[in-house]
Amino acid sequence: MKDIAIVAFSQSDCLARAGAANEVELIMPQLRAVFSQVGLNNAQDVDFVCSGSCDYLQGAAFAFVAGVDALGAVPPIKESHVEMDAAWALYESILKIRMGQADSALIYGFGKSSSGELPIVLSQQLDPYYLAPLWVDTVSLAAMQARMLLEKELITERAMAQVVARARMHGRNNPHAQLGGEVSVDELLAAPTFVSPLRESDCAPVADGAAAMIICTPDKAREWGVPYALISGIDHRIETHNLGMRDLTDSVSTRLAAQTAGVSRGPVEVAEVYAPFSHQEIILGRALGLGDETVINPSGGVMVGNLMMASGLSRLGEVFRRIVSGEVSRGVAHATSGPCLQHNLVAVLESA
Amino acid sequence: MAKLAAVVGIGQTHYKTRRSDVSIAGLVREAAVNALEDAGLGWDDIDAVIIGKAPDMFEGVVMPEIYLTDALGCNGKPMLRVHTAGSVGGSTAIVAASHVQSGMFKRVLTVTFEKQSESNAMWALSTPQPFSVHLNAGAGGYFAPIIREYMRRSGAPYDVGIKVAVKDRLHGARNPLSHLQLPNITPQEVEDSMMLWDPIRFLEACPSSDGACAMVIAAEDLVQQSPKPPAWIRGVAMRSEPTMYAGREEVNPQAGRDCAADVYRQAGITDPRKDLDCAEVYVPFSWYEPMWLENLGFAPEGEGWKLTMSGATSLDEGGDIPWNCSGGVLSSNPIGASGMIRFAEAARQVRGDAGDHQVENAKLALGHAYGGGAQFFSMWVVGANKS
Amino acid sequence: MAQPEVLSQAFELGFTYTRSTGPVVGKFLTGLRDRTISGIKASDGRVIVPPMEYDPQTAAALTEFVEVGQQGEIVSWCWVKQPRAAHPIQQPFAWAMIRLDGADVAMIHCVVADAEEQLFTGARVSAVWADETRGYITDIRCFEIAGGQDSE
Amino acid sequence: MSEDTAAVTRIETPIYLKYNFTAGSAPARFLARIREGVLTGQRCPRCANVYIPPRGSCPACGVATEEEVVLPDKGTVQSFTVVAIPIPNNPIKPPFVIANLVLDGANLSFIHLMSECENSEVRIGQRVQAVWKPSSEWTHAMDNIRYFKSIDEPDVPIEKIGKLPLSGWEG
Repeated sequence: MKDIAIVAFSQSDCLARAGAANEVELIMPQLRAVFSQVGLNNAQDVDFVCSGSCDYLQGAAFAFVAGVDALGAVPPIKESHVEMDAAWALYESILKIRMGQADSALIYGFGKSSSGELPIVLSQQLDPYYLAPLWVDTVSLAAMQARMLLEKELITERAMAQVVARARMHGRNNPHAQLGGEVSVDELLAAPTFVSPLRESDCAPVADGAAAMIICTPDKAREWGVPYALISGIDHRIETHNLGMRDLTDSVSTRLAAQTAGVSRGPVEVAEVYAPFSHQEIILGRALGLGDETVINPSGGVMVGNLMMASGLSRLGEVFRRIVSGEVSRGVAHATSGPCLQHNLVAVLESA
Repeated sequence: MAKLAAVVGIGQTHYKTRRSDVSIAGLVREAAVNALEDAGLGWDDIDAVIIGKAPDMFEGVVMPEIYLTDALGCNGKPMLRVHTAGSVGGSTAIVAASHVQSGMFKRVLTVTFEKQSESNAMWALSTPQPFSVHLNAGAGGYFAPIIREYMRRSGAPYDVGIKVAVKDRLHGARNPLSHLQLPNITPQEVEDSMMLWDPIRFLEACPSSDGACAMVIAAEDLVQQSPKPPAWIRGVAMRSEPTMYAGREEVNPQAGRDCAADVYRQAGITDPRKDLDCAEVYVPFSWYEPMWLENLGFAPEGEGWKLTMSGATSLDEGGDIPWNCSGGVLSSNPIGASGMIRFAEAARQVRGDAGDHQVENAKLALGHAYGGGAQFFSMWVVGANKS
Repeated sequence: MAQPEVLSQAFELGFTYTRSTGPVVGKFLTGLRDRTISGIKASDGRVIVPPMEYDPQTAAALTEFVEVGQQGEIVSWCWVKQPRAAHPIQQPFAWAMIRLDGADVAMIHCVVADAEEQLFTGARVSAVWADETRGYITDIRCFEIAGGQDSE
Repeated sequence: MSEDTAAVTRIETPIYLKYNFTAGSAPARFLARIREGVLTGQRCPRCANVYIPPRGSCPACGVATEEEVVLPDKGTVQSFTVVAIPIPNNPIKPPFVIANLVLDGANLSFIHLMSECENSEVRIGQRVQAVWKPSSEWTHAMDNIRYFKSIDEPDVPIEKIGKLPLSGWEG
């Protein structure tokens, strides 16, 4: 099986409102950044391009078509798109490299969630006969999940607040973070609940923005003469859509994906997990089998800024940055999709 | 190098204006079950599911793979959702194939669908957004001027589109799954049908259908486990270019030409008209047959219409290179599935399993899809033999 | 280059959808119209409400309907202090996972109560029907805490 | 309770979502000027092609377009169609002509209405000019141009369409 190298990553600031920036204008700066990290001009210099986005975030059909205008796709390029987080665009790109049709790929994800009411937009992901017509929002679904964990004494409200406090602390060192700063657990706990048992601080802030990454074969990375990290394992799994039939206190699909990706085959120094709610970080930490030796979400994770459709890709990007900087030599990245962690992707990254 | 993979099962639904007897899950399920049965396999034999469809707004279900997980036996498996506009059916097949061709999966199920009758979202293709020109004239409004320019350049007579419209509906009448069943259609009837977007007449445009199409793709070592002959995937290619840029060749898009050249190179095709036995090509407006005949290298530039008029693309006229024996997009058009139907019908031909629209002794066939402003292309070549 | 003014405008993305239900969903909704609640037996015998068309474990098509009770027990819940405009209830209310009597799998619906304090996991709730039932999930207007008050 | 006894086979589930659309930075600059009746394109720094309405990048080169070019309201028909079917939510009554028009000095066409002409006489290469709404009705929209009308200038040869200078054809 061909190894996959990550050679470049960039993400935008997490902005509560990107204001006057359309799809192309959100994407272009990130593409410029990853091209310049490798010394490339445009998408002509990679063999494949794949993006992730969701039309309903900004309320326009074919949002991704505008994205092509940022690529310099003349002459025409090999290009594809998933209506998913860009972490799955990365997955599709890896298949392309492994089948031998590409040696390199550009991946990007973008979204302008501020245009709509995200928890309500996402309620239309649910069963269209039984749930979507009730307009059950995703924050409420997560809140019911959190209550199960609390009442089964699998977590405490204090532990949830600790996740938030640590994320904000880490966020201070993340130039793209939307939130960051010192906040005590007691302060967080003193705030009233929002959708009980969740407090507003337990929910990731919604952000507009984009992220981009370049991957390639290790040979290509050496040819380009740039530092790289290896993706040594990657897998993703989905679970039943019926929340009543899932054990919401666990993430079975994350467990499965972690096993296939080989998370436990070595020490995990850092893990970047896509947990839009504080209690989900705890679930994911357990499902990934992470212990005290692992620093979870050193970037602050999505608790300090959630770039819908790009946050999953950004988790890989954050681990990549720490590996090429020499800070760590092995880490895990995770992406999620769907209500209460229905669909999960796990990747293991290692130094070359 | 890509691992060898083959289509070992194909399942389709009937294509109809409205499938009011099933839910969305029921529709995709029907195609999936048909594909599994055709492959002689069960749900446990499938390692991953890849689904595709056109914009979510057609059904109003955001990222529908989330809800469709259970209908497709996906609990605990990988599931991927592709969306590349009108070419999505083709790209989904290609992404599914890459799961096997990469060596990472042994057997995958791929399904595409559209249940367009549920919405009034036909016009979601261009939802009126603030500050934009509200000139929503539908897909025909976009493509008609391009067809007009083709007519001007090529000097083609006015009735080429009429000929294609009749030919594909006669093909469709041989296909029991086809939405339109018009065995007695005449050129006069097409000519007399209402002009919608001049020069596109009503009967020169595709219908709007509900339907789903599925395939099972297997790795070389598992192909024998399925009872029917495989369709070996001999080449896959995709190309994209921006919708509009200065100097863009809209009539004969470079993305289409490049994509064809790429897939032919992989399949060892030097003369598509001679080397291929038939083709299933995305022709939603009749005039796109002569245009794509040129774009795909079946005829020199400006002469595609001559091939059409000679009957070369007609099964009924015993043409040497029949196009769209299934009836094509002009006979059935569940948008998100339309591309995959082309890919699957190409596979049916080389499996010798195309029923009344079988091309005798077909060994090599092209499946083609395009989308957006004729800017996204996906193609594959499938063969009865491995090489 | 001058910074452009920010041009924003509200718009509504709206479509009507006429969903065909298929036999399983249709039968459940028909039951709601007649003020009954039905579930379906999964491959392992568990009763799922509302009925799923396909079994999550075996992928089998499910067909065996079972009528269940109109009262049940809260499995988990959350309290919505500030309902969103799209929500079916415009005063503070709860979303809950409710396991109906005779069912094994909880369903999600809303629970109306005067105050958050009235809710707890394990609480008994009963369905409150809409004045007019038409074959929609919203024919169950909401659930309310059982006992004490008249719960139809 | 409903008196209907037939089984439920379909349900109505309208989905109305509210969004706040914000124009991109390049479109916003264009819209701010068209509100004053001025048409501004943007030039690609790499290939020098001029785009109107600008969308923020040169799609061919994938680079941001920033240099603004004020364009006349005269142009040429690149292609067109006569639409015979009514379009939902569109007040224009068929049959009407929509044309791919390219303004003098620009290199890419846009779609707009044509009127004040016989539908049967519309042709590729035909010269046209904007007919504006009264300035009191101008907003941030291309719709400030009600339609384009045919003008009495010689047709542009095919090979020159989309390549005319700001001064126009034989201007």
